[in-house]
Amino acid sequence: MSALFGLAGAALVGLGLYGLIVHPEPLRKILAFNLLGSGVFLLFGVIARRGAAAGMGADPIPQALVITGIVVAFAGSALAVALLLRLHQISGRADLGADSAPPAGNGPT
Amino acid sequence: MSLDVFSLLAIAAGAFFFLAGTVGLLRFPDALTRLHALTKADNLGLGLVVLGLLPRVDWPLGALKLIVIWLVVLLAGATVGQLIARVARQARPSP
Amino acid sequence: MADLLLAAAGFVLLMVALGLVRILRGPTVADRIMAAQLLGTGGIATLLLIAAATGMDAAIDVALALALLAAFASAAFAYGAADPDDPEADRG
Amino acid sequence: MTLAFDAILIATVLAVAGWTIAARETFAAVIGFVAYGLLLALVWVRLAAPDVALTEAAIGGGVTGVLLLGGAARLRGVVAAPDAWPAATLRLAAAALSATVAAALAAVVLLLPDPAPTLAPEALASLPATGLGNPVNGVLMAYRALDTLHEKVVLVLALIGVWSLAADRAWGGIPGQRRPTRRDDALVFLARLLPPVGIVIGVYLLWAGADEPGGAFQGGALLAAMWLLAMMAGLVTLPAVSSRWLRLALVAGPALFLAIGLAGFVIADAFLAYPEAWAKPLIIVIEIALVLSIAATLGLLVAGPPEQAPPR
Repeated sequence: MSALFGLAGAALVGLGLYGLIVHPEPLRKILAFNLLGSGVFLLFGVIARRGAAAGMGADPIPQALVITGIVVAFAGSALAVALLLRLHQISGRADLGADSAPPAGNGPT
Repeated sequence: MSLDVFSLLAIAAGAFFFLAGTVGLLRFPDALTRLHALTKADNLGLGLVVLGLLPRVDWPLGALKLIVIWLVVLLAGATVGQLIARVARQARPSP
Repeated sequence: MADLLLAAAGFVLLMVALGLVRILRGPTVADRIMAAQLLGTGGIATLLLIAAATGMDAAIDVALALALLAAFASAAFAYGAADPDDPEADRG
Repeated sequence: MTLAFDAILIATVLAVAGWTIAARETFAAVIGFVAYGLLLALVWVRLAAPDVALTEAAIGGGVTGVLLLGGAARLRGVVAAPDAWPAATLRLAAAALSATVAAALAAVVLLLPDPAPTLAPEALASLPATGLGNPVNGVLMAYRALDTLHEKVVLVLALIGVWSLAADRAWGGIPGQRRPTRRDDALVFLARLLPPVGIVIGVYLLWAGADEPGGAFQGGALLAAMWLLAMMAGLVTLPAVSSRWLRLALVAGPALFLAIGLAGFVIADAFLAYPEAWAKPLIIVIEIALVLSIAATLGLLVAGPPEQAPPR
């Protein structure tokens, strides 16, 4: 039964990875990265569920790992968004385009 | 036993309102009418589900939680409906 | 009884899923904002029905948190969407 | 019957996840992401992990959603040039790579032993030593206390990183832009209605976390969400980040955690060890301090770097 959720987790990792590689907008990359992360957490959750024992519905150790992971993923995302907004503020750009592109000195529109 | 029947009837009625809400979402022509379908029907549906589950949770804490959930959803839903309606009115089809 | 409750949960979830697909497609921003509102009612009903069907009381606490967060998210969406195109968006 | 339910749930989650990747507008994608986070709470409940469900709903859906939403609102109108999209061949290669990774993970899921090796009996056996009734919280606060402490430090470090992005003139100033305060009566009403309820529920989650699902993270994230709501409505203004009490609130939790951990050398046998009779009260004191610090840190991480000059 838990295998179904495991397969969903694997699919989410694939979806997130695709978005992370292909999307040109950094904000969408951050979003895709969070999607990828939640897929990984789901795999942990399936392993925890399969470790149900001693009257518990699931192994608490992977659950604790996932809770820590969710918080740290949020901290990383917050830093990434702040960096992106600062980049936009300074250069008027919000992409990670080629380095050869001249920095827009005239500021944003 | 009669409590079970009561629960089932209330929950079935609640499920019917969720059906009505979704049909409204799918069939109504614009955002304001869809909002109407969503906020009215689904709040009622949730209320009926809560009513049906009340005899099945432990008293008093579980029942209190259920009632708080419904009150929060009802009050917040009414307010959020206002906010969404304003967005719907001022922003016509999205860019 | 548990099976019937679970069936009801599945039915409500299906309704939520259909509504969600419809709403996310738009066409207006206002349609999309309703997604959180939809999960705030239908998602909670599903969760409560599962809690009753599986005897997992903790799911009621999750529903409680979900009620608050769905309202919070809807308000944040409306706040973000109503934002007029800030002319001074960059220089504060 | 459970199979049918799980199948509907998973299909919905995957459809919404696909939408957040495929949506053309960023704002729409972020809405999809929040819906996805709230749906994941249902998935975690099905995986018998209500603690994770609470965390995912509060942090994954709520707070991260508002963070991305703020970013999307600030970057409105900034659209990637069509030529910024990778060429079709590259996209195909990326799709193939992603599919391969997903397939490998799927194979791992199917091949791993079921039931899996578990530490649940050990966790349960050492639970009485902590005096707690919730095994997940027992693991977080005792067995893996060092990781939990690290995580708090990571949150503070991330906040320092965000603050360090401030422009020179806003150094030590007030986070976020000054918005013209359009008073929105409905929003103000909601911001007066919801936070009192939210604070009670946040404190309840912290309190119940000792014996039932919940705890400092979940309670703190709910409190942060309520704080952000009041900020949006203009009911509260943020303090300057140079404010002393603000900084005290930010470090109070981790500092107390560390102090009690160091005291463990003396009063128990090791770093972050609790003497048996005192374990539960100590853990609860730590959690109360942590919940305040977590709420403040999460809220400020969403608010972003200082952008208004400090009042002087």
